[in-house]
Amino acid sequence: MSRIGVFVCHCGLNIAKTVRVSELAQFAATLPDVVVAKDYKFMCSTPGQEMIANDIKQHKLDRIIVTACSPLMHEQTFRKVLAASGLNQYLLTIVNIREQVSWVTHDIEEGTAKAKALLNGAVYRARLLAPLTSRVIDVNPDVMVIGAGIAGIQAALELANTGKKVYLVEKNSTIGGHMAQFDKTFPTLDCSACILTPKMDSILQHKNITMLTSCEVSEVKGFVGNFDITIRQKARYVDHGKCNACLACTEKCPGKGVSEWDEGLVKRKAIYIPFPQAVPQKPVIDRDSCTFFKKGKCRLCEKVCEQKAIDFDQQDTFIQVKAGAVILATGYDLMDTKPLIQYGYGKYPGVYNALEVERLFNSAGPTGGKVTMRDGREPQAIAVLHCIGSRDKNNSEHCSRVCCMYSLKFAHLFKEKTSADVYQFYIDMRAAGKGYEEFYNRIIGEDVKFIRGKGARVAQSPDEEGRLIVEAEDTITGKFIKVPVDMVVLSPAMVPRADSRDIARLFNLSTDKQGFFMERHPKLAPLSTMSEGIFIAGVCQSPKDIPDTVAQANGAAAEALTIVVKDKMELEATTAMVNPASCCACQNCVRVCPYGAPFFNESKGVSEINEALCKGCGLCASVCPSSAIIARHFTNDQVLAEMEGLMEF
Amino acid sequence: MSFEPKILGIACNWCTYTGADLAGTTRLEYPQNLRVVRVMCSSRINPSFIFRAFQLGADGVLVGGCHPGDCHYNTGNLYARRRLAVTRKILEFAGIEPGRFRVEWISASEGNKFAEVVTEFTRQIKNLGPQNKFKISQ
Amino acid sequence: MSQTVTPYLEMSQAIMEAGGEALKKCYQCGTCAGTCPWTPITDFNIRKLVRFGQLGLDGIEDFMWGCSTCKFCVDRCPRGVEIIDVVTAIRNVYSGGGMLPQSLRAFVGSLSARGNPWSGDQAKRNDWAKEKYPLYTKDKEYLFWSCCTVCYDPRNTRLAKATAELLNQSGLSWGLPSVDVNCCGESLKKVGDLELFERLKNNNLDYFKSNGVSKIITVSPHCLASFKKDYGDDYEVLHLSELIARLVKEGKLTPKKDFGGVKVTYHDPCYLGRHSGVYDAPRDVLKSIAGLDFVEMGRNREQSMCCGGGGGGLWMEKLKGERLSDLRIEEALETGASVLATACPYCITMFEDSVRTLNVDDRIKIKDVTELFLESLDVNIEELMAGASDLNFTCKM
Amino acid sequence: MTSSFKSIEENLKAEAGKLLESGRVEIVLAYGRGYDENHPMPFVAKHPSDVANMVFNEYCIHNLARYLVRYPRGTKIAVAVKAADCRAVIQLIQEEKIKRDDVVFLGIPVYGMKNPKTGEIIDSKTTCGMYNPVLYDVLLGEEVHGQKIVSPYDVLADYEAMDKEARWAFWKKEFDRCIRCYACRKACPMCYCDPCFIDQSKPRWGDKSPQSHGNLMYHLTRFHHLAGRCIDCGECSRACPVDIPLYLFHKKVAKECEEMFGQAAGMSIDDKPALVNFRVDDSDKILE
Repeated sequence: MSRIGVFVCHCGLNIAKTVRVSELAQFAATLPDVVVAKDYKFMCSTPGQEMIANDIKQHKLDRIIVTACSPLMHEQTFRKVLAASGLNQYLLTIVNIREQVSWVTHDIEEGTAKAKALLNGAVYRARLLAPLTSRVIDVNPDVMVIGAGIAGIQAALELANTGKKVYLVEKNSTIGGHMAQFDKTFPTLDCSACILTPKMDSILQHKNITMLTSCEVSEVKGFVGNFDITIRQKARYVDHGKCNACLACTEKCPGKGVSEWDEGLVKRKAIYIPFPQAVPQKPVIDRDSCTFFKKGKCRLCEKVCEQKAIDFDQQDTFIQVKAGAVILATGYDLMDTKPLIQYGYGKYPGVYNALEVERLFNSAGPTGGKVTMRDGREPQAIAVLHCIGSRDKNNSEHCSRVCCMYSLKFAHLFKEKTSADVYQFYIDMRAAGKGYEEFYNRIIGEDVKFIRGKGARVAQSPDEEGRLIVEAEDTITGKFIKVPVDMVVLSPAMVPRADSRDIARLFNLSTDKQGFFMERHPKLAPLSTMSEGIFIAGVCQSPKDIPDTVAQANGAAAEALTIVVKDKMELEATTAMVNPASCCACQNCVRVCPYGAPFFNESKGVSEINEALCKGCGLCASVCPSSAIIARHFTNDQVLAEMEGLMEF
Repeated sequence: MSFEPKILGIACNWCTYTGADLAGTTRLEYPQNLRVVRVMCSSRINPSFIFRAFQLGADGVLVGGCHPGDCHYNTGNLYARRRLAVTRKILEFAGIEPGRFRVEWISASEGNKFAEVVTEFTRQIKNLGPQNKFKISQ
Repeated sequence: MSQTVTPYLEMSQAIMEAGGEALKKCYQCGTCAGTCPWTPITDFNIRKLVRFGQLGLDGIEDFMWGCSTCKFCVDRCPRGVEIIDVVTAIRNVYSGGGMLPQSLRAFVGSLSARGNPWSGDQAKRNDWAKEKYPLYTKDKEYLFWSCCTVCYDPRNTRLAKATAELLNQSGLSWGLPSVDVNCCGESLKKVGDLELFERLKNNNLDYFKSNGVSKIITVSPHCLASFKKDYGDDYEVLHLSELIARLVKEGKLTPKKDFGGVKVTYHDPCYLGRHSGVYDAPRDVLKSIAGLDFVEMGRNREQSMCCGGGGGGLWMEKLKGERLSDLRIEEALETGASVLATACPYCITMFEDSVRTLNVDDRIKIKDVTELFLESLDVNIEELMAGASDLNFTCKM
Repeated sequence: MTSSFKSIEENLKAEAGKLLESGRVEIVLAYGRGYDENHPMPFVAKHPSDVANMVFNEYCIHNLARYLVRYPRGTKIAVAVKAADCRAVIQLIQEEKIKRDDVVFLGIPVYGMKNPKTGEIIDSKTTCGMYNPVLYDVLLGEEVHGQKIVSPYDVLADYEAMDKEARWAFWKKEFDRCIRCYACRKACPMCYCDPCFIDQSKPRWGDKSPQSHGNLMYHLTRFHHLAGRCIDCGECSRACPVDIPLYLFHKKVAKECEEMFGQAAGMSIDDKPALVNFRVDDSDKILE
């Protein structure tokens, strides 16, 4: 016989508006084994919690049912109340009558009836709840940060400064990410390299940070506190241990490859560093453009290298890394605007996308900072087209947040570096950050022409050779406007990395429609995810500017710290166990478990479950024909009892 | 009084249950015939739960899980897809209208899909009328 | 017109109830007006029209007739607003109050009295066929839906005859509809008279049902789009060019005559291309003809320029310099082509007009893909086409 | 009949004798004399001398695979297997209940077996309808070819065509007659769970007494437990004292599994049982 306490919450009016809470409490009192049935305005408030604690002691309750909001909201809160009053925290059931009843109906009859049915089910289930002790495991103190753009760099530094060991994994041959490609940053027009390279350098110098460039994650095992991650170190054909970065090899190399760093605007050598301040400042060889790999001869760089650091038969290697928490900061790509044929990107040489223009401005870029077009001319008239692919049902429905601001920055830089007229085709000028509106006013002051109308088409000018015509509707005058320009800059949508879905699958995250990682809660937990111990920061979660990215990076570092700062960790106790008496050795459980928790004990002839690896999904319990596996807290009889209770009314 | 069906919902905690909560926070309305049991993964659902649900008098059973590839436990729902498909075929061959048992993949961000599915499924069950084949009459 | 306006929300509510529901999704970004081929050459502005619809402002009547429903804006709208439905709804709400322009009054009157827009005698619908071709009966596989324009308009009866002849040559079992069918109503619906459209539609549906029609071939993309979108989805509807392309590929029809290098360019009718997604079939048919030197215009396929005939445009007066068909003819001439091929009777009519008003009819001929294909089958054209003329009704000569 | 029952019996005895003498196997599972000629019984030979009372005729319908799991793991066993029985052994190997090299397959190609109860010829209406064993170490007769191949699922046609109410009435009548003697479970080589789920009380999946909803839960869950594993040998139906046509339901589930997962039970030892396996691109259609 159990002594059940039922506590019904009004949640102010949220529940009480469409569920007769006091009637519900009286109904609860009539159910068998219910000793105490009360309703109160705010169960999750301190007086509410104290009421439960007192009733437990006073009435010696051994099961608690809280009928309030979703268990995903306050199950932990009430578990702590039980633990504090000496009752095992798993002897608790939450009945969700807010999100799934009162908020989804206006009919108080319907709401109350459904609440009664749910409560009845909970009472059936509560009777069969068993006390569980959650297990404690040790936590690996290190943290892994994936992606070394400004978000990854910032998070790695914050963590390393607290004394924690950080593994910073970067797919590219240098850290820095897209920010290192920019010349200036809005709104302060700080030189991007000036504020970023010191941080990149402190990453290089920091004793707690292991930098793993040209690396990708290939496999993830384990769970929060004990991740076991396999990193694939791609072959660089240069032994960075020996290389002293004299870069003699890069002068001699005849190989010609398209420079990804300069967005394909210029060629680069086969053995190269992406940009002068690259960290590590040691070259890598690109197989596809190296004449040795292509035709089997050359090896000039090897001859020139005094350190004998060139090694053509280097293979990909795998590094095993253990970590207690992981921060994903994989950043973004710009949408490929070639499919939008109306803008002629890829067809007309005068059409550029934003990152290409960033490289044009950059003094380490292909044109040394001079704004010259692909055919060498300096543009006299430039049009910047906003919202290309963004805010567009047919491409990316989201607003990419930063294009208005960097388009304004472009306008300023064009005005500063050329004598060109600059036109901005925009829908809404979104300048909502600190100092952003002031920056917008400053740009207006610099005589930039703003046309409120989305760019509709870019066509070749029929009469002037090599010039383009931007067609749009100036919605303010309602006139169809054709603006002859030399250069068109597209501000494309920010979209997640092409492989963001594979990384999400590796770390067990879900993504939204576009492929941005899904946070645990959009407002209250934007940096954590549904997977314990995996955190996200920066644009991989959704488009944002550098200040927000840095803030998120610090936040993610703090959240990761909450895990690795403790050396022990309490794990959910709702794992599974095998009742050897009923096990018929069919080994179904061993075959299905995604975590390899069950194993077959040959000597005893039965299966057993390694509870450290078990995550409590219950798959083995449902494939076990003789129901020998008990999925704690969701056992067969608990689920069957709850179903019976739900169907009784 | 028109026939008000009793529908049992079994929802996976990470996706469909969270989606149901989202339907609540965005104040979408849907009929209240559904009573939801929360399990950690759609793969926790033992086929015998479904047979027992119909025996307990459920007029319809709705199972909700994560989209294939989204499962919090990697492959849970991929096994569940096969097991629940076989359950469906057994129910159908035994004589239960196929419309009474339905499996839907609803992710944590698809609050509106959850509301639509529940509304449409409730209407479908109302048309099929009460289920008294498996039902154990007390 | 005073500069002060007050929102008249009952009007915008009426527009939304008449099918313009999507206008509330529009955030006035101007892409539609920037894309619309009419904005550069007329004072019509689709974004402004939707804006007036959003707030029910008066003064909307002046420019609600400029749209030829070419669907360019719908394809590009970042909010996915079904702009054509909004235009149709606005016209429905306002044309109720006698706001119909003068030139459309005859068009609507003829449709409601005679079931065709050309004031042709209903009984004479099949006279172009001179009893040479079979009527549709239950046992036949295909119904060749002869659009009113190819039945009554002398220039376009050539299309009807060419199609009929091709169907015979292909050996398919087909038949013509009887005279008690009427116009598919596509243009009528876009002009806004939804009630009359329903009546015409139901009359046709009764004919289809009582005769067990399942497969329909249309020569006009307007009938094609209307049957596919508004007539329910239990009919398999094909445009003639799709059927010919398939027959050529299956080897049932093979062009014989060599055209000796005549340069031909192709204009994608909006209702065949953007509305129905058929781009390649007509091109395959043209390219299957030996000696036909095919050349594409600058604005082709999804970016094809509208001829101006849609949405009632065929029956409306356009000032000189405000006619898209003129611009399209100039674009065709630039390719050096001597034949402008297309696949829609409306486009044929508009282009035949423009070719004469620009008096370049000696430098470029207007041909339907069907006519060209028939010529390549060395059928005796003159004898077949006796009675048809080069000029159509609306010719100004 | 290419090789007569007699010649198969001779070969069986010879092979069994050789295996026992060489010590290659500890026991041989075959058929022995029953209380009369028409009712042979499963027979276990441990010494070469036992081979004498082995017998083989058209009534040896038992599926000897079910005895393999009753010996301690690792015992070397030779087993006489007809076409269906051989698939059962393969399925047991797939489920790692026995190891391939612990078993010697004595394959028997055969047709024209008779059901001892009714005397009718057993054909693809109540079994998988295969003539030759899928896998064997020794073949005790010539392979049977040229026989009419009838799909084992044709018999389902008119049951599938039945409307739902009629089919429910049919199965309710059948399941109500079940007396819960569990002979079907005993006869089935795949049912090696001890205790079976229906025998348990925590949770009580179904009533123990033989009335409709307890029977329903038992049979439906068993059909699910055998999905993708049942090799359609028909033993359960032949063993049923009240003749419930269980083979129909098993055939239907086997047919659906084959269609949905593209894999029949027990056809190859490297297959993985269908319901403990998945394909990422299993189509969602199977759920509609």
